[in-house]
Amino acid sequence: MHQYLTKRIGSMVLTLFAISMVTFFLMNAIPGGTAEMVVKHTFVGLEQQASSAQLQEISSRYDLKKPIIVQYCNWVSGALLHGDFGTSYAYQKPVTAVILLRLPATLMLALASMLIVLVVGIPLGIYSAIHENRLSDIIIRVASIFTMSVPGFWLALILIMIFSIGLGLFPTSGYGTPYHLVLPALALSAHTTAVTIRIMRTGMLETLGKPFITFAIAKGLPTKYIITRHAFRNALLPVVTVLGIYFGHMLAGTMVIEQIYAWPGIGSLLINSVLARDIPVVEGCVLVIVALVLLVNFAVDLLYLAIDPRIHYE
Amino acid sequence: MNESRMEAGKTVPVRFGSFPHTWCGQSARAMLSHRTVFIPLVLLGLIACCAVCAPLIAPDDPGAIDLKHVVSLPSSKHLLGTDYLGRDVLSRLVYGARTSLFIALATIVISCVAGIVIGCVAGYQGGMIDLVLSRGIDIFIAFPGIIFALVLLGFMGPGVFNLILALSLTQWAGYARLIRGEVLSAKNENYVLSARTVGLSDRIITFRHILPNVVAPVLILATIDIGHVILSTATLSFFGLGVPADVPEWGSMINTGKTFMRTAPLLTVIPGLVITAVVVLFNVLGEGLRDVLDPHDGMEAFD
Amino acid sequence: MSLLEVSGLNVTFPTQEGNVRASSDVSFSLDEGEVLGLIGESGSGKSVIGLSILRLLPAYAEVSGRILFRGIDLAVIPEKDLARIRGREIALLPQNPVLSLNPLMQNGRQLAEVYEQTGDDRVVARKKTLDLLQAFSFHDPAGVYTLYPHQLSGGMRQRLTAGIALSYHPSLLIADEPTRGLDRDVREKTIDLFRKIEDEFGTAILLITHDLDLAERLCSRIVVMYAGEIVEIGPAGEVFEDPAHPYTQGLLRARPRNGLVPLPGMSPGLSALPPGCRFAGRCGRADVSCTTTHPTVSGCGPGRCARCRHLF
Amino acid sequence: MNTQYSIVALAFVALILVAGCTTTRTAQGNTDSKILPIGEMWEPDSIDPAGHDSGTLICEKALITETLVGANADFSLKPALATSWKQREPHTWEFTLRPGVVFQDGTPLTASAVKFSLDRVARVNPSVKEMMKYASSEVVNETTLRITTTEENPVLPAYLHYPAISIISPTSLDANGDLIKPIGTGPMTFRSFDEQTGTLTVEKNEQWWGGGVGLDGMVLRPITDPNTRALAIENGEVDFTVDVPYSETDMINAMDGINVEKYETPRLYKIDCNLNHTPLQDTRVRQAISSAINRDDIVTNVLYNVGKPAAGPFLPSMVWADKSLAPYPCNQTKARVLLGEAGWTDTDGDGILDKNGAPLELEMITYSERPGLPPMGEAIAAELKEAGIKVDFDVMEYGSLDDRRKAGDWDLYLAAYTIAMVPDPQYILTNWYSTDGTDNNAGYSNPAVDALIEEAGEISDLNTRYQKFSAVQDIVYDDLPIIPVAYYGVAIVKKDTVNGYVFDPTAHDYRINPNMTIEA
Repeated sequence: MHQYLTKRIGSMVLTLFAISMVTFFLMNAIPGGTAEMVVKHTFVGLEQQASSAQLQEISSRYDLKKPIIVQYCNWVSGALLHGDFGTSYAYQKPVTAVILLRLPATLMLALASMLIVLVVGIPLGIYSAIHENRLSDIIIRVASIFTMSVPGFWLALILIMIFSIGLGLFPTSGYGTPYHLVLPALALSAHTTAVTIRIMRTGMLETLGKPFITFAIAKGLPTKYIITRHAFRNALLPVVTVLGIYFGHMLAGTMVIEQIYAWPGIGSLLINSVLARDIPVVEGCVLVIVALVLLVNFAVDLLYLAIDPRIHYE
Repeated sequence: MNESRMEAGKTVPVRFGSFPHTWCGQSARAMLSHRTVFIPLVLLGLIACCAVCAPLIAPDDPGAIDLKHVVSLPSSKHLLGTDYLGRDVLSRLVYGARTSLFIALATIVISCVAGIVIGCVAGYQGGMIDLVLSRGIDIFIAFPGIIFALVLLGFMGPGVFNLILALSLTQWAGYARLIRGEVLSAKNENYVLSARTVGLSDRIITFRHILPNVVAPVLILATIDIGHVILSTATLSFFGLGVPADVPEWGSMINTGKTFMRTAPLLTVIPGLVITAVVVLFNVLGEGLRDVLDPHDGMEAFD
Repeated sequence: MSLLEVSGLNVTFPTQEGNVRASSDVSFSLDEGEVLGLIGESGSGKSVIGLSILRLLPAYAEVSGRILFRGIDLAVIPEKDLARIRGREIALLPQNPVLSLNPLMQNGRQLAEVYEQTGDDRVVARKKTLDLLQAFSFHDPAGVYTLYPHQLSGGMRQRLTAGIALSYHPSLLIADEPTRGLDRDVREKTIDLFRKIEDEFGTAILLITHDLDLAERLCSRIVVMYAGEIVEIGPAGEVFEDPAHPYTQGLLRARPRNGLVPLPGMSPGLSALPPGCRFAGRCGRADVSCTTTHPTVSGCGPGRCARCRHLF
Repeated sequence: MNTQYSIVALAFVALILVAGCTTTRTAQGNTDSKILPIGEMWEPDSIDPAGHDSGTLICEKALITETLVGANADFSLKPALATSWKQREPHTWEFTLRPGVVFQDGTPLTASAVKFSLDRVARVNPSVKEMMKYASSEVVNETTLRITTTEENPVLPAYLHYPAISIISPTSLDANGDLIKPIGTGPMTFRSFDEQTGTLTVEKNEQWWGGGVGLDGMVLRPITDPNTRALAIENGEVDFTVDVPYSETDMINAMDGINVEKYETPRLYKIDCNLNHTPLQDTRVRQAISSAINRDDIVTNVLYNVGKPAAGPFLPSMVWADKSLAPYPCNQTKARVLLGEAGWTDTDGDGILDKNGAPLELEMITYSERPGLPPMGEAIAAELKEAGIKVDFDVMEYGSLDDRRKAGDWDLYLAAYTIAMVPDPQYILTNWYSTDGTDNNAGYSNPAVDALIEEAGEISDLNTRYQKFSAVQDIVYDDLPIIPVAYYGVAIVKKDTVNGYVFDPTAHDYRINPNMTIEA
C-alpha cells in the first residue's frame, strides 16, 4: 500500500509536469500566441497600440525575451520553490491569487451537480432496472438518452427561458445565494445524470442476473433487501468508475455553464483568459483542473478499495 | 473424464437474445434486422443525403443576406424564418448538417487512424515506448479533451481545419487504448506467433490478423464518438471558437440566435433540437450496434 | 402424498429466433427424505426445472404446469408466500459456489442475514452462524466469518453455500450441478457432504447433475432428461444396471468404465425440435415412424417408465 | 451503509447551503433605501483608479473619483476639480483647484494631494504618462499646481479629463504604495468590493461639493454577456444596465416598467483600406466601396439604431467636427461607374468585376469582441458583392487579428475605434491619418495632411486649431483611406422608476448621473 501510494503520487506529479510542459510550449509556439503580443494587447486595451517603451518594459518584466525553454524552467522553478505560478497579464496579480478566488465557486457548482447526479441518477437507474421494460423504465430510458444528447449550453439557455423568464423562479445569472446555484447545477449535472442512470441501470440488470442474486432469492430474502444489500453495492462499481471519469467532464462543462450563468469560477476564468491570451492564468487553470481530475481518479481508486474487498493495490 | 464426455454433445449455449461474437458475414443481416440499428441508420442516411445534396434541398442560399427581413418569423418564403442577417434558417440548418457531419467524420477518421497507429506501435514495441505512449493515452483519456480543444482553438483561432485538428487530439486516445489492448492480447495468440515464425512482417500480421478483430469495437466507439464530436463542435462554435462566422453551423446558429431568445425563440430552439436529434440517433445506433456486435460489453462506450 | 409433485411442466423462453422450449411436459415426484437424481447433458433443460420449482427463472420465461409442494402449488402462490418457502422449506444449493456468493459481503454476513430475516437480532444471528459454520467443519468460524468469498478455497465455498442452504433444515434441497468445475478432491468432499446432509438432516434432495458417478453413488431414483423432456425414470440401481431408453444406454456407454463409446451426433436445438422422437437423429434403433411420431412415456417395469416406442 | 450514505449526502447539502449563504448576497432592487443595482458590462480586473478600465469604472460608473477637468456634451472642456488652467510656458501649465473640496475621508483636496495622484498615475500607468507627456508637477500653493510636460502639449487639460487620471487621496494607499481602497472626491464613497464576483458597492457621499446626490448608493455587478444583462433587467435583478443585444432594444423598451434610450458614443465603425494593395490604391475604388455601402440599412437592421450613419471620423455633435460633411449616400450605380472608371468591368459575366483577367477580390477582416462588427461585416460583404466586388470575410479574436493586420495580409479592416479618448481631435487625426500615425493601418501618406496636423498641433487657440483639423477631415473625406461606416451607439436600459438620467457623450462607456433618483 505504501509503495502504491508513492508510485501513484509520483505518477500524478509526473503527469502534471507533462501537462504543464505541453500547454506551456503549445501556447507559446502557436502563431498568434506570442506572449509579447498578448501583454501588449492586455495592457493597453482593445484597439490601442502599445509603444515600444511599454513593450520593452513589459517583456523584461515577464522575461519574454528569453528562449521559451528558459522561460519554462524559470516558471517551473518559481512554482516549485516559491509556489509562484507567475503573474496574470490581465489582472496584474499572482495567478495563484486569481485562481484561488475563483476556485470555491467552481467547486461548489461541481459538488452541487455531483449531488444531483447521485441523488437523481442512482435511484432512477435502480428504479429503471427493477421495472425493466415497463412503461416507467421506457420513459426513463428515452428521457436519459435525450438528456445525454442535448448540448449543455443549449440546455442552459432553455432552462433560463423556462425557469427564469417564463416562471420567474430563479435568477437568470449571478452568484451568491442558493437560488443562484439551482439552474447552473441542473444544467451541468444533466448529462452526467443521464449517463449515470444508464450505467446504474445496466449495472443493476447485470448484477440482478448474477447467480448470487438468484441464490439470495432462493435464500428467501425479500426483494427490497436483495436490491439494497446485495445488488446495489455490486452495481455501484461501474458507476463509481464512470463518475470518476465524468467528474472531469463536469469540470470541463463548467466552462460552458459558468459563462452562460455569469458564475465566477475557474471555467469562465479559463475561457476569458484564453480569449484574452492571459497565458499564465490559462496555464494555471489547466493545471488546477488536471490536478482535480487526477485527485478524483485517485479518490475513485481508493473508493474501490473501500467498496470491493477483492481489490488490493501493491 | 466422464464430465468432458458429457460436454461433447453440447448444444449451442442458451444465451437468450444475443448473437455469437463474430461479427462478419451472418451478422450483417442480423444488424439490419435489429430495430435500434436499422431505424437510426435509415434516418442518419437521410440526414447525410440532405447534407450531401444540400444545394438541391435547401430552399435558399445559406449565405444570402437580406437586411430588410432580419429575424422574421416562419413564413411561406422562409419555412423556419430568417436569422439576424435575414438568412434562411432552414437552408442554414441543411448546410449546417454538412459542416457538422463533415467535421465529425473527419475527426473520427483522423482519430481512428492516429489511434490505430499509436495503439499498434505501443502494443507491438512494448518496453519504454509502450510505457510512454500508454501513459500519454491514459492522460488523454482521463483529461477532459474539450479543455485542450478550447485552449488550442483559442490560440490558433477558429477554422474548420483547426477545429478538426483540435477535436482529433481529444478523441484519438480511446481508439489507441482499445487497439493497444487488442494487439497485446493477440500478440501472444497462436496464429500470430505462427505467422511470425513463418516470417511475415509485423505490419502484415497486424493488418491481417489483428485489425479484423477490432473492427466491431472500433465501429461502436466511433458511432458514439461522432455524437460526442458533434456536441463538442457545437459547444466550441457557441463560444465563437469553432467554425468561422459565415460557415453555417448549428452551434454558432444557437450562439447568434440566443440573442433573440424572447422575440424569436425558434432561432435558438430549432438548431438545438436538430443537434439533439442527430446525437440521439448516433447514440441509439451505437447502442444498437453494441447489442448486435458486442453483447458482453456494457461499459466501454461510456468512457 | 409425495413431498414434491411436478406435473406437465413446460418452460419456454421467447427469443428473437423463436421460442426455446427448455422443458416440455415434465412430470415427476419426490418423496420425503428421498434423493432423486435428475441427469442429462448440459442444455437438456434439467437446471431449468430446478430453478422453476423455486420460481427463480427470469421474468420473461413462460412457465406452465403444476408444482405441488406438500399440496401447495408453487407456480401460483403469491411471491410473498413463496419467499417464506424459499430457504426454509425448499433450499437451493447453487451450481457455482464462486458466483453464488456476493463478492462484496463477508461470508458470515451472507449466512447471518438469513437468520436476521426471520427476526433474530445480530448477536443471535452471529451465534447461530458460527455454530453452523462449525457444523460444516470450518476450523475457525470467527475468522471465516469476517473473510470475503474470494479468500476461501473452492471446497470451503462449497461448504459455505451448503451451510447457507441448510441453515433452516429445509425438507427439500435442490442441488444444481454441485460438482461442476470442481477438482477431484473437492468433488469427493462434496459427495461426503451430501452423505452428511442426507444422514444428519434427513433432507430430501433433488440432485440435478450430469455427473453420472455422483448420481449413482447418491441417488435412490433417477430421472433422465433429454432435449427438455423426460426420457426415463426408475430406481437408481435398475437404471444404471439395465437402462431402458436408448439414450440412457448411450450415456452409460460413454462412461470411462464402460469403454468411452461416445454418443454420436448432437442433440437437437431447443428452438427447433423435431416432430418425432427427439432422440431419433442419434438413435441406432430409430426407424421412419420414430421421426414422425412423438413417443409418450410408458411404464416398463415396477416404478420404471421410459419414452421410447421400441420398448413395447 | 445506508446511514453512512445519508450522512455524506446531508453533509454535502449543508456544505453547499452554507457556502451559498455566506457569500455576499447580490443586492436586489430595494425600494426603501434608494440603492441602484447596476448591471455593469465589464468584469473588473481591479479597482485601481489609475487603470484604463478600472479607472473608467471607479470614476465614471461608480462615481468615487473625479478628474481635474470636465467636459460638456459637445466635448468642450469645463471646470471640475480644477476651476481654471493656463499654459504658462510651452511646457508648463498651471491649474487652480476648486476650494473647499474634501476627500471622502475628510482630508482636503490640496495641490500636494493632486501632485501625489498624478505622480502615482504616471508611475503605475506608463501609457497614460506617455499620452499626456507628463514630466512632473510641483505645488505652487495650497490651491495651485504646476504641471510640466516632456514636450509641448497644447491639449493637456483635455487629457486630464481621462478617467484614469482621476484624483485620489494619498490615504488611499498604504505605506508600501499599494492601493487599500479608492478614496476620491466624487458623489459616491467606496464601501466594498467582492473580488470573487467583481461586485462593487458604493454609498452616498453626503459632503459632495457638487450638491445633492439623488441615490443612497449603488451596487455594480458585472454581467459581461449582453444577453444576460437583458435577462437580468427583465427579471428585476438590476435597475440599470447598458448594451443589451441591439436587436432586443425595441422589444425591451416595449416591456412594462423598462425603457431603453439609444445614444451615439465617441467611437466609429470604420473600414481601413490597405493602400499597399493595388486595387485599393485607386481612390475611385475606395469611393465606390463607400458608395456601395448602405449605411442606413446597416444602422437600422444590424445596429437596430444603436448608432448613426457616419460621415467623417468625428461625431457631428463634437465641437471640432466638420459639420458640412454628410455620410456617403448609398448608390450602387455610382459605385459601378466609379469602378468602371478605375478599369474594373465584368468581362466574363460571373457578377464579379475583373481587370486584366484578375477578379476584384478583397479580403476583409474584423474581430469578434465588439458584437456589432461581425454582422456588419457580413452585411457589407453582401453589399459589395452586389457592386461586383467579391469579399472574403474573416472574423477573428483581436489577438490573432493583430498579427494578421501587422503582416499586411488583408485588404479591408473593419473595426470600431474610439474617437475621443480625450476631448480633442489631435490625438485621433495624428494616429489615423499622419504618415507615422500609430493607428494608420491603411498606410496613408499625404504631405498636406501631415503638414496641417503638425501646424494645428502647435496652435493653442481653439478656433484656428479646429479650422486646420476641419481641413484634414475634408481631405480624408474624399481620399477615404479609412471609410467611416457608422458611429457607435450605446443603449441605456433602465427601469421606469429611475429618474433624472442624463447621458454624457464624453463618457467612455456610460457615466452615471449623480442626480438620478429612484421612485419608491
